[in-house]
This record gives sequence, C-alpha cells and structure tokens, in this order.
Amino acid sequence: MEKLVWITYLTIGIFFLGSISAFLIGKFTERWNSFWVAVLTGLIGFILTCYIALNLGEHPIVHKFNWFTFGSFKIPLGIYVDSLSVVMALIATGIGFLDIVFSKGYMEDDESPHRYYFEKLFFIGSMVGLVFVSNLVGLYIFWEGVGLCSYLLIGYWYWKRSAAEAALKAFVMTRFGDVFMFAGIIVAWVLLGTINFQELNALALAGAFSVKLGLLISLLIFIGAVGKSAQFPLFPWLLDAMEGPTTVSALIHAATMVNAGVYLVARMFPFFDYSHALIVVGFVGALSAFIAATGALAHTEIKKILAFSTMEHLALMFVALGVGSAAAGIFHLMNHAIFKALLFLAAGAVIHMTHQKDAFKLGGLYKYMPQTALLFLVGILALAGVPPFNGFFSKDWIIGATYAYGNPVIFGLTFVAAVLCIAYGFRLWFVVFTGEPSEYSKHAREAYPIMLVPLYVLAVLTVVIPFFKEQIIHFLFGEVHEPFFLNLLVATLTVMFILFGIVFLIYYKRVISTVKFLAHPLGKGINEFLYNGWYVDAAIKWICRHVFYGSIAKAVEWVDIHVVDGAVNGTARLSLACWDRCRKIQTGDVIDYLTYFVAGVITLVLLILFV
Amino acid sequence: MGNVYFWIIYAVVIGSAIIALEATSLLWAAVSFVVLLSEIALVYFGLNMPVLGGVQLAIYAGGVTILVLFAIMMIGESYKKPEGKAVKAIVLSLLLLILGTFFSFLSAIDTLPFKTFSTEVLGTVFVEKYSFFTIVLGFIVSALLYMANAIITKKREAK
Amino acid sequence: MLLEADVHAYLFLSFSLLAVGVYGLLSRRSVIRMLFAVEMIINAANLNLAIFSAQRNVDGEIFAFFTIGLAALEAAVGLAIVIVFYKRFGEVIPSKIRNLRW
Amino acid sequence: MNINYLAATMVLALTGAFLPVINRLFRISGIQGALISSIGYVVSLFLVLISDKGKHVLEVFYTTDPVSILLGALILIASWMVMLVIYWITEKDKFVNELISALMISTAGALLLISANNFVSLAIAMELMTMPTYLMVLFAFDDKSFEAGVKYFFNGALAVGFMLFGISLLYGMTGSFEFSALVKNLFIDPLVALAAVFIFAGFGFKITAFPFHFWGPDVYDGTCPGVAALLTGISKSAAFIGLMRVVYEAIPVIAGHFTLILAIIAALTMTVGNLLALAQRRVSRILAYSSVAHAGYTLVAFAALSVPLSVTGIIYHSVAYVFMKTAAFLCFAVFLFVWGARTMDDYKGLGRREPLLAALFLIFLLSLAGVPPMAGFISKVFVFTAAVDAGMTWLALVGLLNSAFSVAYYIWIAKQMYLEEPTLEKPINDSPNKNWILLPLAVMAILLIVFGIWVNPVVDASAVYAAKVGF
Repeated sequence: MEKLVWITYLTIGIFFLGSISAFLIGKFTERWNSFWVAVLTGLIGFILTCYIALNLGEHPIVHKFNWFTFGSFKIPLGIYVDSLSVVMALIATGIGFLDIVFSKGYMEDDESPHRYYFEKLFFIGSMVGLVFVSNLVGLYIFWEGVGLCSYLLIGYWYWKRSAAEAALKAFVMTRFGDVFMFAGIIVAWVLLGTINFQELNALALAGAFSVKLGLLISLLIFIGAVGKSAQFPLFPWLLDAMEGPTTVSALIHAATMVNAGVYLVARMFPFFDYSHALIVVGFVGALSAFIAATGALAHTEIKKILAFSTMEHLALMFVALGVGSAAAGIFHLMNHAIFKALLFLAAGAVIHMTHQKDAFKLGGLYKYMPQTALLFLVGILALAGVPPFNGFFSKDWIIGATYAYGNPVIFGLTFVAAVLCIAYGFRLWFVVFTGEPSEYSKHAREAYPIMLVPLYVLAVLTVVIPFFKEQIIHFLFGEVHEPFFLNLLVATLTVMFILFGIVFLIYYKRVISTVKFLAHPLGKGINEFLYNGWYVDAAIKWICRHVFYGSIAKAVEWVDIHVVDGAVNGTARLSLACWDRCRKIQTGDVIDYLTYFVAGVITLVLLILFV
Repeated sequence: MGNVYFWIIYAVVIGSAIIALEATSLLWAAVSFVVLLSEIALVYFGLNMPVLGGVQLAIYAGGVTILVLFAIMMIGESYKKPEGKAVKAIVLSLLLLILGTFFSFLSAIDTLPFKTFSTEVLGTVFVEKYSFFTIVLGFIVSALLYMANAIITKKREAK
Repeated sequence: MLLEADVHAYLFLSFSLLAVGVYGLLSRRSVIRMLFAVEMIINAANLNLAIFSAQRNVDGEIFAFFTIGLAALEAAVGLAIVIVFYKRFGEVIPSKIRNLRW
Repeated sequence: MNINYLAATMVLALTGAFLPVINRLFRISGIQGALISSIGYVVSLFLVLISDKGKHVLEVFYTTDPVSILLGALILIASWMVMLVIYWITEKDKFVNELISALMISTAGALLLISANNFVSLAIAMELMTMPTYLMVLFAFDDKSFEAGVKYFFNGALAVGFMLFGISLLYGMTGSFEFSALVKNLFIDPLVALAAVFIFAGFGFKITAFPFHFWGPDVYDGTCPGVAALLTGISKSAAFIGLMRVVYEAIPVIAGHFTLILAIIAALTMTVGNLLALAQRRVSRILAYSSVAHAGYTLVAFAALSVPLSVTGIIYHSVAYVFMKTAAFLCFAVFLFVWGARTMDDYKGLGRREPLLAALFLIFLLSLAGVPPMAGFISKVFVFTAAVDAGMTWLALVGLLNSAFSVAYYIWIAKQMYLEEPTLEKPINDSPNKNWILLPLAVMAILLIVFGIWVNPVVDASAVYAAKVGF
C-alpha cells in the first residue's frame, strides 16, 4: 500500500518534471528534442497509471497530510485513488500520450515545440493531479492549473488575434464559474467543517446537514463544473477555443479539461443526490444537449461541429448523472474520450493536409485520404451510436436510464439530442469525403504514418471496448442494474435510420436541396439561430454590457448626482461610464485631499460616537 | 477651570494663530506666528519646564521663523482672498474642536497635581533612556542634507 | 504656580490650536500659510505632551523635545519643497497645479 | 531589541550615510556604488538573520521577535533589489549615490518601525522612514514630481500631526508610551477612542486606507518609479506591521470596538482602488491604485482582529505585498527606462520585444491578482478566511468580488504585452548589459513563488506572535 502511494505521487510529479525538462531541453538543445522527452514522459506516466490500475485492490489508495497547520486552522491535502480516479487518469494519460505522438506530425512546421510540449505535459499533469487529490482545495488548485494551461494552449498561436481573444474568453468564462465554485468550497469548509470528498459524501449519506445547505453548496460547485464542462449557459468559449491547434482541441475535449466537471459531479455524487441537486444537473444537461445537437446541424466548420458534439455528449453524461445513473455517465465519458479523440485527430489530419477548416469547401477527400476517411467513419459511427461500436452501448444505456427516470422533458430533449448525432455526423462525413473534390482537396495526400498510428489505436479501441463492458463497469461501480427497454431500442434505431436516410439524400445523393430552405427567411432565421448556439453568447455579452455594466454605471451615477455633485451639473452626462465619474473624487487638488483626510477623521469619530 | 492667566494666554495663543493665518500681509503673519510660538514657550515655562521652553524658543522662534522669513524673502506672497473652501474648513475644524472638547469632558481622565521635575532628573532620564534617538535624528538630518544638496544642485544645473 | 488650570482647560487649549491648524490647512491656499498651520497642529500635540508630562512623569517632556526637533526638520523639508515648487511654477498656490489627477 | 538587529539597522544606515562621502572622496562609478551598498545590505541581512541570538538592549523601545526578523529580512531583500535597479536605471545621474543613501536610511527606518513596541520609538522610526522620502519624491526633478512632492508633504505632515496628537492623548490617559504598559492601563474611554482614530489616521496615510489614500496614486505616479517602489512596497509593508503591533499590543481594549469601522474602511478601500484602477491608461497609475486596493485587503485582516488567523493574514499579506508591489514597480521602471513605455498603448507588444522581462512582470501581476502558485494567492486566502472566521462573511465576499474585478486590469496589461502589435519601434536606452537587470527581478519572482508554496516560515512566525499577544 505504501508503495502505491508513492507511485501515485510519482505519477503526478513526473508530468510536471517532464514538462519543465522538455522546455529546458528544447530551449537549450535542438528544439524537437523536447518531443522525445514528452513522449518518454507520457509513456512512463501511462505505464505508472496502468500499474496503479492493475494493483488497485478493493481498497482505495489513501494518503493524507497537512499542507500547513496554524492552531486549529489547517489546510489538508492528500490523495484518494479509487477505480473512478484511475479510469479518469488512464483516459488522460493514454489519450494524452497518443496526442503527443500525433502532434509530431501535426505541429511539424511549428517553431517552438518546447513551449508546446511544456504546456501540454503540464496540462496532462494537472488533470492527473485533479483526479487523484482527495479534497476540494487540492482539486481547486489543479482545476486552476488546468484552466491556466487551456488558456495558454488555446492562445498558442497568440499572434492570431482571434486565438488570443478565444483564449481570453475561455479563461474568463471558466474563471467566472470558478469564483462560484470557490465560494462553494469556502461555504462547505466553514459550515460543514470538511472539504474531503469522502467525508462530505459520508456526511450526506448520514444526513448530517440540512438539504437546503447541501443544495446551496452543490449548486455553487456545479456552476464551476458547468463552466469547465461547457454546459448551458457557459459554453460559448468551447466554440471559440477551436482557434487553438487541433491536437489541443483533442486534448481538451477528449482527455482532460471538459471531463473535469463530469468527474467532479461523479465524485460528489452522493452529496448531490442527498441535496436534490441532481435534478438541476439533469435539466441543465438535457437543455445543453439539445442546444448543442441542433447547433451542430447548422455549423459548417469541421472543428466547430465536433465542438458542439462534445458539448452534447458531455451534456448526455450530465443527464446520466442527473437521472442517477453514474455508471452510464462515466462509461459514456470513457467511450466519448476515445471516439472524440479519434475524430479530432482525424480532423486534425484533414486540416493539416488541406489547410482548410470549412467542411463545405472540401469534398471528395476519400480519393486522396482513404485511410483517414475510413478512420473518421469509424469515429462517426461510434459517435452516432451505431451498434457494434462503443458509443452505442453507453448512449443507449443513457437513453434507457432517462426513460426509466420518467421525466418527460429531460427524456424528450435527451432523446432528440441523442438521435441527432447520426444526422450531423454523417452530414459532416459526406460533405468532407464524398462528392466532387474541391481546390483544397486536390493538394491533399494521405497523413503521415506517425499520425495514422494513434488513429488506428483509437479506432481499434472503439471496437474492443464493448467486449469488456461488463468488466469495466464492475471495476468501476461493482454490480449495477442496467435498465433495458426493447421498444425504446427499436424506436431509437428506427429514428436514427430515418435520419440517416434524410442526410444521405441531402448530402450524398443531393436529391433534396437545402438552398431553398435557407433562402426562406424563416429557414434562414432558424439556421442562424442554431448556428449562433441559440444566441447564448450574444445574450451573455448583452447581459454583461447592459445589466452589470449599465446598472453599476447607473448606481454610481445616482450617487454622483445626489451626493457628490448635488444638482449642479448632474443630469447632463448620464451616459458616461461608471469609473469615469468615480474617479472625479481624485481632483488633483492637495487641499481637497486634506479636506477628505480631516473629514474622514471626523466621520470615524462620529461613527464611534453613534455606533 | 483655569485661572485668569490661563485664559489670557489662551486668548493670545488662539488669537495669534488666527492672525497668522488671516493677516493680509505675510510679514505680519510671520510676526504673529512668532508670537504664537513664544506664547507656547511661555506655557512651558508656566508648567515649570524651563528647558522645554528654551528649546521651543530656540528652535521654533529662532530657527524655524528665520527659515520662514528667508522663504518669504525668496518667494513673497501676493495675498488673495480665499474663495469657497473656507466654509468647509470652518465647519470641519469647529466639528473637530467641539468633538474633542465634548470627548474630553465625557472622558474619565483625571486631573493630577502638577509636579516639578528637576533638570537633573530630566538630564539623567534623557541620557540613560532616550539618548539612542539622537542618533536616529542624526540619520534623518544626514539623509535630508544629502537629498537637499542633490536637489538644489540639480536646480542650479537645470537653469 | 502661574498657570493654574485643570486638564480639561488645557485640552480645550490644545484642541483649539489643533482646530485652528486644521482650519488653516484646509482654507489657506498659499503654501507658507499651510506650513504655519502644520506647525500649529504639531504644537498642539506638543502642548498635550508637556501638560501630561507635568502631571505624570518626565517621559512626555523628553518626547516633546524630539517632537520639536522633528517638527523643525519637517518645516525645513517643507520649505525646501516649497521653494523648488515656487521656482518651477512661479506660484505658491498648489491647487492651481493639477496635472496629476483622476 | 536584539543587539544584532540593532547593529543591522545601524550598519545599513551608516553605509547609507557614508556612501555619498565615499563618492565625494573617490568618485566611484555606479557598479562600485552598487557593490559598496550591497556589502552593507548583505552584512545587515546576515545580522538580521542571526538576531535570535545575542543579548538584548533597548528593550523598552524595540522588540525582536520572529515577525520582525522575518519581515526585516524580506524588507532588506526588497530594498536591496530596489537599490540595484535604481543604480542600473539612473547610472548617468550624478546624484544617484545620494538617492541610494536616502533609500538605505529610509529602509533602516522601516526596520526600526517593524520592531517598535513603544510609541516614542514608533513615531521616530516612522519619521526616519518617511522624512527622506519627502525629498526623494522630488528626485526626478520634473513638473510631476514637484506636484507629487507638495501633495505628499502636506498630507504627510497632517498625518504626522494627528498621529502625534493621538499619541499624546494616550500618554495623558496612562502616563506611559510603552505598549506593554498601555495594554494594562488603558480602559474604554472616549478620549482613548479619539486617540485611536487619530493614530489610525496617521497609519492610514502611510498604508493609503480609504479617506486618507488620495495622495497615493498621484505621488506613485508622479515620482520616479524606483522611489515609488520604495514608497508603495517597502514602507507600506512596514507600516502594516507597525499598525499590527499598535492594534494587537497597545490598544486591543479599544480596537475590539473598531472592527465594524475597519471592515467598512476595508471594503471602501478595496472598491475605490479597484474601480479607479479600471479607468486608467497609465500603467503606473494602475499599479498605484492596485496598491490602494491591496491596502484594503490587508485591512480586511485587521477587521477580523478577534481571531488569531487575522495575524497570519496581516503578516502573510505584508510578506507577499513587499515583493510583488516593489517588483511590479521595478519592472515598470525598467520598461520606462529601456522603452520609454508609460501608457497602455506603449505596452503593446512589449512581450515580444522583451520576453523575459515581460514574463517576470506577468508573474508579479498574476501574484497581485491572486493566482495560485504565487504568494499573493495564499495571502488572500488567509485574509479572507480570517474574515469568514471572524463572522464577517460579507466582507470576505466583497473582497472576493473585488479580487475578481481586479483580474480585469492585470490581465489587460498582459493582453497589451502579449497579444497586440508593437507600437514602439526601438528602445530609447539600449544597454548592452541588459540581462543583468533581470537578476534582481528574478530573485523576487522566485521568492514570491517560494512563499506561495512554502508557507511554514510565515505561519510559524505568526503563530509565535499570536501566542505572544495572547490568543
């Protein structure tokens, strides 16, 4: 047991060590040497994680220590590794490793690979730390580390204005959620006296605190998860984050960052369950899934379609958690990580070879990149949930669980979203790989072997995973009852088949034209509505600008008019922003400053007199 | 409450202070300022503190006033009637006075009999306990002299 | 003893001097008068120290020596700044120079 | 006071006092001057570090406890770095030795201030720290610095006057200046409250608390940035500790009634600082207002004075603050010297022109914003936890909101540096040995990160102090 503890710490540490040495070695020797360091680090990290997974017995690995103590106040830290964390770590390190290998081909023209691999290893390391720590404070530290790395990686091509802005947006939006999460942690710590996951869950199971308090804490923490996992309404950053390199998107979407939110909810599942927060999780998930699935239908960029699909699948996981089936959610997380990594990396190969991100400007690529096309198809099939592939098993389980849960709204939204996968998936595939080759397609050639090898590994995994479903579920959750409804399965497959038919007719046979639909104002409106993600981004901007900014400005304005300036020149400049007025106190006149000083002293004295 | 001498001194101190601020001519203001400082020295003498009174006279009425006069000669001042701000200043200072007096009457501070300390005691305590601070004052003076030298030379070179 | 007064009267004196000093600092716009006002405020504190020292022990009186020294240094520094200010701007009214604000 | 600590301050002040003399005699160059004063700093630092041993002198006036040793060492390091940067950027100025001399004497004042436990020594140490800076502010010798000098002087004089008045009132109540005597003899009384307010006003001037802060941004902006680093980093940190000693050791009996007022002042200070910082275009003013906001964060800890954690909050924030603010202003100074960059527009693209310097600047800005690995984060955690502990959750929430707000303008500077196209074409002062100047800044960045992770020294020191003041 003692050995496993040290190996766990070593696993977290090796990534940070590797990231720094990759940077230094790349900086002071040949730049691409950092790649070998990164590969070595990733491999060792993966092997160590596998070792932990194989040696993990019935009991979780637990180690506790205090970061520091001060009287009765102490900040505990420590690790807690059970099957859930180990599976998350396997996903992060395994897919991270494949992604590192793939990047050798994708980033071949890059000038600073040492920076790239430094940030990348740091990212993976933060994620591994995040799933191994045993309490909320430790999680928060790594949580911020993940956010920082995503900021750096999304803005990796910082000289591109759009990339820089996307990075900033991702940072600000996830930070916004984190503020609430931090508040939740503080509330939990102060009022419940603990921040350890196991103790919190035990308290919840024992019913040691009121449901309302639990609901408050759960919701505050859930807002953090919403920001990190890009759910409604904090998802617009995920779309803009496509400005980063595609390998980074693969890492963010499949292996690390967005999974963190799902992991957090799963980790605190009993707590959420006790405090009745799961219904909120379910509703947010269902709504996000619906928004994302419809949005993906309208988009034209390869990566943005994939981004919407990520959001949808994460939402499905949240729905699964929300309806109380944590096993389905985590199983789907694992499957999603595999096929989404496959899709993103394949898309990366396409984009790298054609230098074009817009799917509708490509076409007929099958002829030039047959292997990539087939691998992409495997990914699409898994994404759509077609039977022999892994996506089918978990997605069907989620639909079944939702049906069994019995809430018609959640079920309806989830069902529609789940079946729409096949529509946008095949729409994307048909548009990119079939039809007449375009200008961009004609220069393309097959991806390099070093890029194809990770793809093949992932594609094989999509087929192999279903065979081990029982073992995996047992490893994770022990005995779990899986709801099964034959009618529902048949209905799902039928609707999916019909949708496939429609997509086939529109985009492959091209017998139905969408031009007329788009020309009609209503159709155009719907398209734009979906394209812009239901205008949530615009709404957030509007709220920021008008509600927060406007109200603060108005409040300060009022104070200024009625208190500072009197009626002298108040009403004239209503439209000035808040600070523009506020700073007028700083008159620059030394006598005014002295007056404020004395007035301050007298006010304090009066306050003492009367308070 | 105090005897008649106290109130005479009170009147002179406050009166000269006000004149020092309000007098139209800067020279009269300076003279009034000297009167104020000397009156305070007189209070010290009245409290049987001849050394403190002497120091007050020497440093203030001697040193500071000469500095001020020197500055007045260099600068000069054309007196202008202050505008606007005086009301705020009067209100604030009156508030301060009223609050302070009010608090002092509310307070449980007790009037002890006045004692006289001999100059020997003063000197002994000063040397034994407080002599360290003369070194500190010396450092302040040296830093100020260096900086003043730098600034004055800079000024000369700037011309 | 020449000045026979209880502590409240003395406090009234020092508070009055403080108030006059504050009044001067806030209402006079010329730097020299402001310097006068600063000296008045410090003298008010000194008066307090001397009075309480006469009632209690010798510490306050010695602190008053240091305070006088510090106040004199402060006056010297102030005059140096004032003269530099005057030489540059040709002006003894700091309220008129307001480049640093907001 | 420990004899070694006393020797440390004397060595520092004497080195400062004799530096211009040496210059007058031997005409030393900038590097030689830096070496000589570095020797002074190193000896002094060594003496401070060994000052838990040796005999004690002047026990009535000064105490040497872990807090003064810790803060003294850190203030010395910060001041040392300021000295190096000032030598580097004002090498051509004939009077740089005089400036350094005043800097060292002022630092000696800060060292005395953080160990004072008597109002006499406190007032005189504060004057020793403040008085040279009245003239140092004028050193840049341009219009702005004159204006700043006048503002600083009159505000300072008023503050000193009020503080002396308050001290005299306390003396009148008890007949002693010693904290240990005051804490025994003081009782709740209107005059004591008045005196406490007056003394707080004097400190409020130094730490730029809300109604007393107005001089701050103008002066930090108007003077040369090296002096601003001294004013806002070192002397403010020392004033925090001085105020802490007054509040916890001298007037705890009355301070307990001030928590609400302190909380209100803290909230106002933070809000005013952050709101006004958002409006600025000049980087020095942004840093100045953020310094005001940081005074507010520290006052949050003061407001929570009923719990022992507040001591840790104050000390930790002072530790973090002395490095991050000093270093931020020094980075600004170097940018100003090399590129002439003052406004936000000038900072565009400087991340590409000066990658290492900009990276260091970013570290300090992030620390000011309170991002995890740096000391600025942990200090905020302590401060806000102390507030929650003391039952002032609303204050902690205001603080959290404020620190969320403040991220905006720090990130804005970073954005200008990294994401925009450069506007400045070539440096105005391109020194060949430019990389040397990164060394002092890197030292501060490393210390900032070390104190962000290794919290034990500060926490231990504060635990000792908390035990001493009777928690």
